[in-house]
Amino acid sequence: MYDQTGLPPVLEVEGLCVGADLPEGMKPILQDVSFSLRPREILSVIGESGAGKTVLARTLASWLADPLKVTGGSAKFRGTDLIKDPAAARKLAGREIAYVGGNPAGALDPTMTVGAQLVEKLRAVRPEIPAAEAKQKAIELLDAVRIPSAAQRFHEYPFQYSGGMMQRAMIVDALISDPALLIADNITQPLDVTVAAQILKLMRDLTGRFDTAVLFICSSLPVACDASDEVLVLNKGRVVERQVPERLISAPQHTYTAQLIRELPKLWDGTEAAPAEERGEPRPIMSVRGVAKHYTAKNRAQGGTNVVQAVRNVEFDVFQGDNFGLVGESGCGKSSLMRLLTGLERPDAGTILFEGEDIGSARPARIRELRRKFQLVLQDPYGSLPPQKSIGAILEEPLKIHRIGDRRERRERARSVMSEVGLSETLYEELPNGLSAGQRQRLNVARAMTLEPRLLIMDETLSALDQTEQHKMLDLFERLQAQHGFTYIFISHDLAMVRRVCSRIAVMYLGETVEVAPNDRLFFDPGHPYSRALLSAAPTLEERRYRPEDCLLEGEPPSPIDLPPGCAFASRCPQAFDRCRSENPGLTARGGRALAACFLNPRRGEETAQTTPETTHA
Amino acid sequence: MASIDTSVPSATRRAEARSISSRIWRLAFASTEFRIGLAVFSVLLFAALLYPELSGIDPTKMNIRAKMTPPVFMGEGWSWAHPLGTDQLGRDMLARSLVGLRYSILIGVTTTVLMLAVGALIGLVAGYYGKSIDTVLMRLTDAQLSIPMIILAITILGVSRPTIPSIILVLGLAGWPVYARVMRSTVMAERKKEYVRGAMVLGATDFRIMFLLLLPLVLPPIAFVAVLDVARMMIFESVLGFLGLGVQPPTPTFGNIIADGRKYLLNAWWIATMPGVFLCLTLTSINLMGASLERARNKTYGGA
Amino acid sequence: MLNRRSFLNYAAMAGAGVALHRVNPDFFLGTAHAAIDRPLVFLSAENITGNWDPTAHTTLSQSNIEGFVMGFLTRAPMRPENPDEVIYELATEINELSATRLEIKLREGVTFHDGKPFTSEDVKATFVYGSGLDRPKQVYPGATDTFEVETPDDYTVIVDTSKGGYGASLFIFLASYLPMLSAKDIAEGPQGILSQRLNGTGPFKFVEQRGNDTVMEAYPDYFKGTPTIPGVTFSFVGDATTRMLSLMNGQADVIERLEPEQLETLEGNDEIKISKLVSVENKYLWFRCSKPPFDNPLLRKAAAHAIDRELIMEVMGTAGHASANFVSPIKFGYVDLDNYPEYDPEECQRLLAEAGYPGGQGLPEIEYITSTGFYPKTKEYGEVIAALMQEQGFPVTLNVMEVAAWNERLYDRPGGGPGHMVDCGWSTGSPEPDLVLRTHFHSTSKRICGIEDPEIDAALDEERNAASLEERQASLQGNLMPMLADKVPALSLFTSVLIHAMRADLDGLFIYPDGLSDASQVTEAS
Amino acid sequence: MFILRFLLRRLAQGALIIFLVSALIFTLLRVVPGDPVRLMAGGMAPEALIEEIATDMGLRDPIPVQFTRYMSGVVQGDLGQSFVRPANGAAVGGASFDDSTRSARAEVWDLIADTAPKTIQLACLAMVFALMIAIPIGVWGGLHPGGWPDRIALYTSSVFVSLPNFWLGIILALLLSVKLKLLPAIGYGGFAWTILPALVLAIEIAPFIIRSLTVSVAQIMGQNFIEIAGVRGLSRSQIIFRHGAKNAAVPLLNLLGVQFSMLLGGVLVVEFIFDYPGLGLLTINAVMQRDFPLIQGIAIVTAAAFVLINIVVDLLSTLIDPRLEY
Repeated sequence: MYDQTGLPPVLEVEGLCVGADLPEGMKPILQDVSFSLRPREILSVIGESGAGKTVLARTLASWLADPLKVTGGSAKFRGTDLIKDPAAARKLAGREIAYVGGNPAGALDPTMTVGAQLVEKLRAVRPEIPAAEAKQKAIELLDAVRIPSAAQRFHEYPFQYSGGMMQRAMIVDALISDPALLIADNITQPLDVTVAAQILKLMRDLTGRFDTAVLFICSSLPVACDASDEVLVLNKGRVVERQVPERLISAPQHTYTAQLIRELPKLWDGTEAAPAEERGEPRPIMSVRGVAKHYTAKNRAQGGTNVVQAVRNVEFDVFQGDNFGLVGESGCGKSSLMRLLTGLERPDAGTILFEGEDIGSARPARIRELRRKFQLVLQDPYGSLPPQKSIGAILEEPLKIHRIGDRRERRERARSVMSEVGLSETLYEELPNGLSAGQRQRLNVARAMTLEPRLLIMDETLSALDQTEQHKMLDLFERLQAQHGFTYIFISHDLAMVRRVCSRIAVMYLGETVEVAPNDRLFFDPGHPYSRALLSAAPTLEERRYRPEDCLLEGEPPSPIDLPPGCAFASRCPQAFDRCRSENPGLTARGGRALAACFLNPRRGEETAQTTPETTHA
Repeated sequence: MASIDTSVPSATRRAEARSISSRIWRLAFASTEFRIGLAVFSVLLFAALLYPELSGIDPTKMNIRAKMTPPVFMGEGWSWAHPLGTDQLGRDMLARSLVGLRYSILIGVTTTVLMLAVGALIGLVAGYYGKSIDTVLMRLTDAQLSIPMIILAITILGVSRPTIPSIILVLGLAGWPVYARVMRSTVMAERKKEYVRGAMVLGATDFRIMFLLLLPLVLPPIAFVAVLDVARMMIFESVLGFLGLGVQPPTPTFGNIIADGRKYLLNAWWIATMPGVFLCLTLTSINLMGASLERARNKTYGGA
Repeated sequence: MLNRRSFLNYAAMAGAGVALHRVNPDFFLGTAHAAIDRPLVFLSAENITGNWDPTAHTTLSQSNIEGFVMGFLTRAPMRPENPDEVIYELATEINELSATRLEIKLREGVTFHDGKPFTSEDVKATFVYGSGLDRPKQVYPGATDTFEVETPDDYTVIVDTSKGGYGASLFIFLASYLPMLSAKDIAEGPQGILSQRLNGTGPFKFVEQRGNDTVMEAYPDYFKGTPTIPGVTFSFVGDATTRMLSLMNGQADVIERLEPEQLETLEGNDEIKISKLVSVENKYLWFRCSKPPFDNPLLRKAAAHAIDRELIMEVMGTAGHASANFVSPIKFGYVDLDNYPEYDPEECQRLLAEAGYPGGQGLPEIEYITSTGFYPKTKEYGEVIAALMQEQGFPVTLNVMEVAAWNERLYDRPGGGPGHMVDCGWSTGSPEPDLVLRTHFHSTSKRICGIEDPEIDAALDEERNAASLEERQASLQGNLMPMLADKVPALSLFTSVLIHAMRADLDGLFIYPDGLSDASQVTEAS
Repeated sequence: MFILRFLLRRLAQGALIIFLVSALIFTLLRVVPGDPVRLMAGGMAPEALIEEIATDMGLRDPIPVQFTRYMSGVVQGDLGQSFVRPANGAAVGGASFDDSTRSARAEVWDLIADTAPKTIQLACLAMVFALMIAIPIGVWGGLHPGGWPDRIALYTSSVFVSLPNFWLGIILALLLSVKLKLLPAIGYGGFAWTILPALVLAIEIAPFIIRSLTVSVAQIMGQNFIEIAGVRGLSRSQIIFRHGAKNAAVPLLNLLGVQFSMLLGGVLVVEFIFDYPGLGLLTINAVMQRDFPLIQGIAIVTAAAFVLINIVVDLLSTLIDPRLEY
């Protein structure tokens, strides 16, 4: 694959060094980075967080902010040295060198329509193109990235786009000026697996069509291998390896790469035993029965309000000491369900029993008391900590809230949980803003732990961390569980993580639990076509049990506003038949304590979920 | 964003276990601007508190035969006895300005604190609870905002002899809605953030979240802006004096001095100008400190 | 012919200490000076009433407007060097036929602005209407039923005062202050056309009231010839500084009620000249005599002795004229009273002790109400008076109010008016002293001080009923005025000086002691 | 369609606000001392006459009765008649007790309608000047947070806010009108008369705009889409003037809406100083004369103006930034 085009390279990086100019001296970030890139080539850059991937991307996009400075080397774009001639580099930026970031949400001016900004950008870098033509090109490209009814969407505002659509729009923004080089910095990280897979596919199509070279920055090895022609491994600011994916996996040259591959969670690898369910007398700590929640949203177009069915027919039990997984894509109702489980909101129907008490109908004061026993660890390591409070104060806050202990006792407790989660006690008076994402999540966990709860709900707690950090956190969770007997609910979109830690897993789609099954059963014998689609899209280096071509369908889930009458998945299901479109299958036992909501499963009698053995304890 | 790869673990630059607020103060104090501001402000404050008493010069003592003596070096007939000259009744301008500063700071600060307190409370509640509580409170705010201040002033101050408390009340009443609005929109934005949800999950009551979590967070920037209002309120007080609704003589507030001295601007420019100079000095010194403090906060809290 | 002697006597008294500007009377027809080509802008410190009937108000600014629009039988410039000068305007001759009969010959060929010729009918109607007891500005010596007016022909008027028992000569003094109204207008009564516009024989025609501007234009048929300026715009501008700035930047031609400091500023300005004159207005400190503590004359006197009027004069500067009586020096009967209370702390302390409040101990809180924004420097000298009284032990608090609140509290009411001392001036467009003295100190009227004292009542009646001017003067100066100085129901602080400033190139503007001006001869000096 | 519903809702709320404000002011004005009849009839009028006039005018009825009568007039567009002003509109002093001879009293509505346009002209010009002063300073300060431009913005606003408007008015009039003879200062005779008062007003409001702009511009310039716009190939001027300015406009608009009542307070003094025949001068005179119907009328009209301005502000804000909830 290398050199296959025979064209001269677009980008030649030679001995590039970048450092951070700090008061205490120059701290090297990138050291002696060299590589070249040819048209139509996709080069992945991989490495753990802090390896300098983003700094590399930004250096090439002329977007280095203080205190970062290039300290040596060159980066030639078609012969122009971007380092020596910053003015020329800035002229190229946006025109020949396009950059797409990993945070599409804030990337466009919220007060202008997406279309207008695409046209604006194109005409900024290529003023010779008339407005009408620019508009036409933008719509064509929006269409090319499979944004539905692109001509209409052209006139919509960024906030009207979903995350996946925004990311695609940003790709359009980058490609609209026909750049020779596209720098894609972590573009799939915030996306759901099915969407990410679509985007990757799209990117490959487009490079072929426009002769674009792509520098693909990525923190997930499977995604990188999937996406690119070659992979560049960056470790502590140095290039340690450059290989085609197959060779990289089969014969990693560098120890770091080897470790990366080793630590990669496997979905179907039987060598590591999946966590087994508690046997014997399982006692549910939390039982969810027929829970539903809807929201009303204003309809801007026609006036009036729409009813959004965020959560419907959710059923499951979580057993004492268990690790329960709740998976699904964004918009599937996981977050709404989390708010219900934690008593932040009350369900419209159904019951949520925590140790036999209904959270859904308890008095607010009682819920506050119960909160000592179940705690939530939030997803965003940055937004979930109160700003401007010291770490010590954050940890003591729950104790103050529940009026536990005196000043000294609280301080001791805070220090002890800090050491338990692996935070240095010297950080007690510090602000969290100096902490890394992993440290912050430790802090979050520590905060949840101070009250010594029975149940911890982890809402995407690990999804913002890189693979190495995730690994360490999971070890921490295991240790804590062993020490304190916690029960965990992991809400996640990361199948690999769930596969590693959870004993039972519920799959949600459009507000419903479509499948609840033990770990092995779900991965080896999923009972719902949607589960199979998820598995097919999961990033992995293994050979897939489910081929995306068979399971993965184009498009996004239907809007939860006007749900079809039958099975919600029917519109995307390759196996859907008439009954699916008229009747909702409901969770049905399929033996081995597994349930699925699909008519394709052989019925064992007419048992419904409510009468399965696991629920009889409730 | 991801480029924060460069961030240095705080453990390496940590000051020995010192509370965050004291660190902010130290950082602010390290800046020259803060020190200049503090020096000017302290001089003004001490002068205002002590000079009239220590010097034994009675700011209400008239000496009509020495009226409109210019400040030193500023024209004919100046004397060191009256460094800033005398007013239209021969009273010492320095003593009057300093006592006036005392009253004006009292009026300006108390009024601003009053409107900040009322506005912040209403804005906080409206922004936190939203929905119908918000609608009711904000329409109430609009109603208050749409009543011209002068009409409130004549009704409230017309009832009785205008006193400093009643003037503070009038000005405070007229000013709070602005803060309610700012507060509400800030709280609404903060309310949606994860950490608020986090606090709820920990079992914090609404009261605790509003007053112990959100308030300390959103108040400082608003309070920083409010410094301008302290000055504005001092000036407003002079408008009341101008309309005959000000603090009664012989109490020398800036408002009285400016409103009375205005007539003599062409003969004795210093009478109406001195309060403005003192006002500007006070305000600039507070602003210098406020800005340094704000910068120190931003630096400490990482720009957030 | 006019009894020159009596007029002279009166005029000499009235003209004392008055400084005036006046051009050569022939000047109005002069063509030596180029006419200015835009209306004269006159800025007034006082607003007008909504009623144009000249007999319905005592508002100086409105009288000023009348000075432009209305005609008068005579005008008395009262120049110190020629105090007895009388300029005949609508009258051509005034003859005392007897002590109670006065003959006035009128100018022929004069027409009102509405076209109606001016005749003896109009004079009669004006005299009868203007002396009506229901007229707020009742300017005649007695009510309508105390005199008769005969009109032997269109240009002769005979006033007979035998019914009223006072001398007809009183009408001579009033002739200069009396705007002549049209009999046709008067016939419609007080609710009629009279209240809606001015209609006179003067040099300027009333055009309209446009917001705060009274617009007047030159009356081409003015009997002395067409005025040399096209019109006069008379505007109310409440703020003294604003008025001065207007004059300085050339937007205004004449401004009034200058404060002494403004005078200082303007005196150095070559483009501006000043007119100062003692007015008919005195400024008083009124005591509430019907309620404690100032129902006690001793305390009133003590307070009067506590006040150093020289200090107040220092504050007033050129805007005040020292006087020691209850009326202005240009009013009939004025004399510097020997027993007028002077600043005397010892006497004050003695009186306080005599009243039972040695050193002021035991006195209740005394509220001193004054206004701001209307009269010059009230707040300033209010502070001085408060400080002076406090020095003597009076627990005085000063309450400075905006004009409306002050005005509402000003007058006496059953049980005594609000506060204990009030600052107010009193000005009437006539040299008649009773318009002040009787109005304020007779128990049937007692506007502000609320005094009820039979001795004062008797003294007031005595001077009014005096048979001749000389007798009346003797009664005023020998009985009433010293009595008032002894009982001090109010303390007259000083007499206001009206200060006008105008463009230096503006010649010919004459200003009368009550503030009325005559712009008919205004020209611009070349 | 959407705008229509929004307008309907806001106008209904606005009507409620105006009703509340009217009720409040109506009540307040009737408990405040200063009998308007005393002022109408003049100080010398006897008590009996005062009572008679007051009863005739319905001023001795219970307040709710008076209010109902008044509001039913207001609904029909009748704000009543001035207590003291004649139909010719002059500001008058109370000197006559013979009220029966007053010529026809002025309609409050006419008085307001005559003066309001001049005030609107003044306010708009003041706003233009204020923006002309504040935008360069404020934006420049916002583009360099913590730097010198930021400090200059801070000091400028400190100085401006310390200048009392009546002091500044005199100084500017002396300088620009008396000394340099550039502009007329007093009264109103055309557009040129508006410039000086507008300048004084502008300096009064400018510090608040400067402060708001520095803060919001700094905040917006720190946002992701601005940062990334350069990488996308947009020029600096495009970034600042199209995206930065547009986003900063929303908080600015809101500030202007809120500062409306402050502007009115400033207009009052400035119009008085410059004898500018607008609503402010009318208000001062009405207050001085206790002309209750006029004060009420002005209060209602300004409250209505406030409501309308804020509806416009909100509408414009949503047009600029469609994320804002209608």
